[in-house]
Amino acid sequence: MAVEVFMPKAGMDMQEGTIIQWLKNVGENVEEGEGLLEIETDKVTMEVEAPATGVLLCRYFEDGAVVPVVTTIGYVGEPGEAVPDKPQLAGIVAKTAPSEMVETVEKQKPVLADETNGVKATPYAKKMAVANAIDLNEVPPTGPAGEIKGRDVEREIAKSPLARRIAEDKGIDLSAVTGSGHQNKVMKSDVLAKIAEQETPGVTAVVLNTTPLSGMQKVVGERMVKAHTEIPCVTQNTKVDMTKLLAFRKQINENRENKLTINDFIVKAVAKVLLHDKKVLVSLGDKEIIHHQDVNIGIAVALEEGLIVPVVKNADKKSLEEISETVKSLSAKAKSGGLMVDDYQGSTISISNLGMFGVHSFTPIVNQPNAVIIGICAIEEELALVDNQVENRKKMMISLTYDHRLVNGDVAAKFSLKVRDLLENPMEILL
Amino acid sequence: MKNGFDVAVIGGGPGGYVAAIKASQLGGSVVLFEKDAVGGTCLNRGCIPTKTYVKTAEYIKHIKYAHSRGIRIDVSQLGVNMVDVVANKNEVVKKLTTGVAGLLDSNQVKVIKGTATLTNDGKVFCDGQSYEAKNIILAGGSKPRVLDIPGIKSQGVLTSDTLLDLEEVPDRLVIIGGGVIGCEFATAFAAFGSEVTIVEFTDQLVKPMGKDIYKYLRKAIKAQGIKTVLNTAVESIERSEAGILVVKTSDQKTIAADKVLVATGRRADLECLGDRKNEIAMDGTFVLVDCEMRTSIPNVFCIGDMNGQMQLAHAASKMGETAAVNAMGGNEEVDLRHVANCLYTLPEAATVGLTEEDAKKEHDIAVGTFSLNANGRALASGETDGFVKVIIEKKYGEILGVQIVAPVAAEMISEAALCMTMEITAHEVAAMVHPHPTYCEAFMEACADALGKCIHLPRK
Amino acid sequence: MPKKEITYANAIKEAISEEMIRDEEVFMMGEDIGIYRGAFGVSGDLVETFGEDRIIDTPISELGFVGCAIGAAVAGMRPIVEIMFSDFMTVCWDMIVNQAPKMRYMFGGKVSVPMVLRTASGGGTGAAAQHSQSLEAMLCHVPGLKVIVPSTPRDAKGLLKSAIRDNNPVIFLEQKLLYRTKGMIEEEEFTIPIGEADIKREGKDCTIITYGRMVQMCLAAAESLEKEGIDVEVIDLRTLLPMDTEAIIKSVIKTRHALVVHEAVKTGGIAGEIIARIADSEAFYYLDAPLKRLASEDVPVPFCPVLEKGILPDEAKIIATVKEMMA
Amino acid sequence: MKNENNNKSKELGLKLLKDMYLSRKFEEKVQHYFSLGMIHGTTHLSIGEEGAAAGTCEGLEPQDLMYATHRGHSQAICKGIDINLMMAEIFGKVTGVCKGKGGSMHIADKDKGVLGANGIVAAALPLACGSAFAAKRRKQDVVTVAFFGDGAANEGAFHEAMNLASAWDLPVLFVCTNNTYAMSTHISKVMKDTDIAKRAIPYGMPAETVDGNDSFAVYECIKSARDYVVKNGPMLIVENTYRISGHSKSDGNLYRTKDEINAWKARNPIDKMRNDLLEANTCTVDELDAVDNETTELIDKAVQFALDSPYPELDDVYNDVYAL
Repeated sequence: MAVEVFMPKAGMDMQEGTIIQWLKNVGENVEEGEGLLEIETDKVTMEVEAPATGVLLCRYFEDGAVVPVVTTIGYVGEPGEAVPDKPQLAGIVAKTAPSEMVETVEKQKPVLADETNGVKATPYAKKMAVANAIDLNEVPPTGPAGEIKGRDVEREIAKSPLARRIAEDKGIDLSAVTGSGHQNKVMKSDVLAKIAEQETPGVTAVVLNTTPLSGMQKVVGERMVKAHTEIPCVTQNTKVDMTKLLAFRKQINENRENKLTINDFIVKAVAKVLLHDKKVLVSLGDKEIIHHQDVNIGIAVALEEGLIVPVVKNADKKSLEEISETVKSLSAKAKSGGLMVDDYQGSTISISNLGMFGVHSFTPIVNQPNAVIIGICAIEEELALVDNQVENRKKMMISLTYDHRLVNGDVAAKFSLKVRDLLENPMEILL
Repeated sequence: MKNGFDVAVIGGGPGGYVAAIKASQLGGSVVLFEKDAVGGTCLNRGCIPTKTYVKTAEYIKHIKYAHSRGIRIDVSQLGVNMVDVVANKNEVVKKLTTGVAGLLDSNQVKVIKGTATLTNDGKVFCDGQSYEAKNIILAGGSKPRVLDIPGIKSQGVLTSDTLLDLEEVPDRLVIIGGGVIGCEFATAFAAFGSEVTIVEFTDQLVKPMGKDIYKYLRKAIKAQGIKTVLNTAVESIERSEAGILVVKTSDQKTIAADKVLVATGRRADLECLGDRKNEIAMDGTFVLVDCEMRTSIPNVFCIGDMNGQMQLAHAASKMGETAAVNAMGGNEEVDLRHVANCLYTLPEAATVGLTEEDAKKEHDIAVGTFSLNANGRALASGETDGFVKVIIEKKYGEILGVQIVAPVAAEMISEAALCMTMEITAHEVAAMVHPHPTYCEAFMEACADALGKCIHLPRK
Repeated sequence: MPKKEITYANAIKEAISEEMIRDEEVFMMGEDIGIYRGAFGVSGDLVETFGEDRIIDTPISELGFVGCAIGAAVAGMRPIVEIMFSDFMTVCWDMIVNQAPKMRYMFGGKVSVPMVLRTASGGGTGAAAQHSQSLEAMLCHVPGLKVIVPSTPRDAKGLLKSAIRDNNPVIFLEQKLLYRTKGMIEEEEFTIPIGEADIKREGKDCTIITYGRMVQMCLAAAESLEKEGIDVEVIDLRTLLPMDTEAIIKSVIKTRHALVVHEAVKTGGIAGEIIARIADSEAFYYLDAPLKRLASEDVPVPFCPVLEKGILPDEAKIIATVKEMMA
Repeated sequence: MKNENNNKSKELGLKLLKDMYLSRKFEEKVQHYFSLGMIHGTTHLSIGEEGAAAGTCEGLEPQDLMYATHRGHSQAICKGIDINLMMAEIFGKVTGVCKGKGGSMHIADKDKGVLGANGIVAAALPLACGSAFAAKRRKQDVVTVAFFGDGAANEGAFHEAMNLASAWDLPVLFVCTNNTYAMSTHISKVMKDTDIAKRAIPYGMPAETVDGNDSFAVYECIKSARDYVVKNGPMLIVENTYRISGHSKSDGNLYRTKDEINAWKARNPIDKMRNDLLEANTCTVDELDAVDNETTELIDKAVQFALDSPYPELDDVYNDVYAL
């Protein structure tokens, strides 16, 4: 079988070679490895050896021809063997040449619109101009090289003076605010919406109005966050049958001028339980648990400007009446702003009453450094079986939230039960 | 489609005709129904007629005071010929209504005269014929509220509509209601020579404009010889055989009058609701609409006095424009926060935004005032009664409200309203150069005062 | 967190010491690093602690011992090799450029070269043209290397520990003038990831991107500029290769201005690379002034202290450039 | 006794012959496909030098490490690298021993102890010191061979590595494949004294010179040298041989005569081994031809494997720049 003679690729950069001279004529015998022709590259002159033993069957190119590499230039084989008419790419090359690995680079579209072309402006200025449909030709430049700077375009962006003042104050980038006014003019509501959006990502709500946080709101807020994040808290809800207590209270109040509230009874009941059971009167010190002697009950009072917790001191030593008076005077003081520091410091436990708002149950936030806060909920009517008779009973939830680092579940539960038992047997409260 | 329109507008007042023209400008085919004359209460029986009267009163006032400026004039015979006053008013009204009709015509709005009502099949019925429209804008306007008082229907008890046709000057005129209408008529008729008494149920006149306005107004009214009886209701009106009207008040006093004007407000004229009266959602005695002026019936809009949002002609026009845009497929909302209130007495009063009392409730405010006593133009004009008061939000200087009493308060208030709409703050106003001498300088000075940097006020 | 004060040099020594205790395969070789304690005293008493088997004095034969370190790394050890002055890297350039960073790639991922090459870099010492150069840009041009220039004792320690644990050849450029500077570091063990820039100062008006001993200078300039109402953000790249491009882009988008400061000469310096990265990123559209760089003059480092100081960026030049950009 | 020896040498002889045939035929195929433009870059053939490679590698233990030269095909093959993977590598295929990223000049396979052919003359010598350093520290029975050519002996790296290895008694075997040409430059033009073995003297290490075309002799020499090195430290072996092929494919052979080439062709290591084995009656012609034919088949298969293998994906370009 005839063997092809081809222009060899002799070097990594060789593209073509020149045939200097054939050393053999067609029909002449050649031996494998014998010089067949001389070629010249741009670097060297070299001999192409016969690829096989036989006769030179044909020569496609003659002396002086410039031939691309890997092109067949002749054949060696048995006399009379058929060969192709024309030179071609050496057989195997045509079949297996590596496909071109061309990296396709996506053409990037120019981002900036044409109208900014030809104007000397910083990229940022151009970006803002495009975003806000501002013709840079109309913008007076103030840059040191006579270029339009971001600030120059910013000046052109329609925004109400009020919106600008608020944005400056709040550090809002006005170029990022979409205007809702005439021709996208940025208005106050747009800036406020942006602020709200930044504060609560994902939600855009138009702010109707903002009211500054009062000092008290700030303090209360900070303390709540601290308590909420620091304290591993658990809430236990206990249902109390208040039917008897309500009747009892009605009876007592009948001839009284200063009516006793349900809250007074609850405070007294809690105080009474605490007289003997002080396990929940604890606080966390730096390295120790502090056990308190005094039964000082904080009563959460909601004020317009925040929450304050005046303290009924030594509640365990006070009569129901004294407690009632103390609570009344403290909340009056709280509401009129007349509380003294001493009035709201030193609590060892707290009570928060949301019963008047119909709350069924809730998780109050522990009033640090207390370990426990008792949430008092609404009294609700409930049908209950009493001595096999369906009766309408008045039931109320007590939500006891406690710092689990200081108080264990059983301690808290027992405490709740004692409070419940007292409230369900109201005579006991007074005994 | 026969009789089919893109928009049908019922009522040709300042809300309705504006809506019709706007809808037409937006490419709609529009029909407008008007039972009387186009222009509505405003042109025919309200704003414009009263302003002609007030202007006449102003002439009288100037003439009276002319001598103090060195003009030699005999005012002993000064008086009005009421027939001519009415004729003059009618001429003005006619010019304006003709103008409106021309506008409607040039905008190819089909105007149908007659009382139109809604029918259950979603069409508009008028004068025996049904009209179809993709959208309907109700602009039926209002009519004077007449209290249910014994004797209120007596002869000589008039409403603002009928008082305007009175061709004589009553010697004694009792006005029930100290609102804008009451005060404006009081001003006019006091100047014409009537002895005017205003009986007001609340503790102040034009209550919605706030205390500051009232404080000035009270003085001005008094100076014009108008009596005011506050905190007083009218219990009955009796007509004596001599034709004298006796107004009995809640404090058991009686006031004699030749004519009584009932100016106790205006209520929505719901006649055009027709068959759909029970279908449409109401807000009290007004038609309930959203801020796009849509009623509870999807393709029916309602504007102006009918929806009770703001009973002012200019507010009605704005609502009409918005309703027309939305009826034509747009999506606009009416913003009435910065619509000014004007009172055409002598001097005028005008307000926009919040009063000090209201602003205080929600904002940390600063207040600036500037009296016309210190305004060059006012001094030169001998018109120093008045002031400009600006209420701003302290932090950013946002203008929350402006109250003005001045000879041209109604003209001046637009600058304030513009500032508020454009969110121009007191800082910019104070920094802007105002021409001198003008009344408008007072606004600039008041803004500067609110910021604590007024040049023309003694240091506080 | 309890902190202690330490010099840059000792922080480096601590890192080496901790890693040598942690991993038996870690050893260090270099010229005069044993009993002499290294030309800059960095190795201290390491030779007493770990013995001459692990703190190995070499002949003055950088090509030989750096090659040796690479061979040991290929065989699985974790050599740290010290080249006394970074200028001397050029005599073993073959090892640093052709061998260490290329082997893994050429061999189809079958070998790795976990070697750290520590060397003292930079000028300011009057050591003149052959002992003062900052050649980091040349190194950053060689894929396969990682290049670190720490600016503080804490960064030096944390990054060197990461470098020793890294499975790639890491060039750790220590700045001569920083060796005696002090800073706070944790008592506890810590590492700092390679490839993360550190924002040494936050600001909103202008970003200065820098590294090495220029960091302190830029921070000082930022303090002065603050008084003039210009709030400068200073990014310490810490690792030059791979570079924390994201941190740069983010900052420039925020401040709209970027200045690069380095001690190395300007032409062909890293600043050019950083500026190119900004220019072909989204940050380009946020630029509100031309990008600027401050670098040494394009001259060999002169001996005379007046001249040497003159060619370097300094606080005044930084301030002036930032002000010019903000004009 | 003699029979045993004979058997042993027969086994060894056939193994050496097989290695040399594989190397020779491998490179002939490389040459062919390079000429066809199907192999990129450049290749440095070691035709004629197979004896040195085969003898050296056969004298080592499997765990020994080796750094090859840029003319290292035969060195890698004789160290036992998979020829299919190596051929695929040279074709730049993803199946290549270096995933197509190294090519002819950077054949490596750590599992076979081939720590890479190196494109930089003499660079391997310091690297070999490092591997030897590690082995010595770990007290392993491992010798590292650094192949280099006569040209490399003039590099600084050669001297630095020789110094380090001897100073630290590292188990490095420096093997110089002396083919007398550094590219086209004859050794006599660039060395006053061409006895490279003498260069061991100042470094205080032993040296030996051996006929690189006699793979038996090379084998014996290396075997004893390995024993010495693993116990005592470095040694230099100079294996004299000849590069029949040009330096690279673009070599016009203008610097040497055809006669010179033909003379070396006549005493090429493969023919020498065949003759030696026949003369000593160790093997029959059939046995030798069987090796010839077997290796032809193996190489054909390797070529087919390479041709059938795909090129790497462009995405792969970022892999292996860094280790995790």
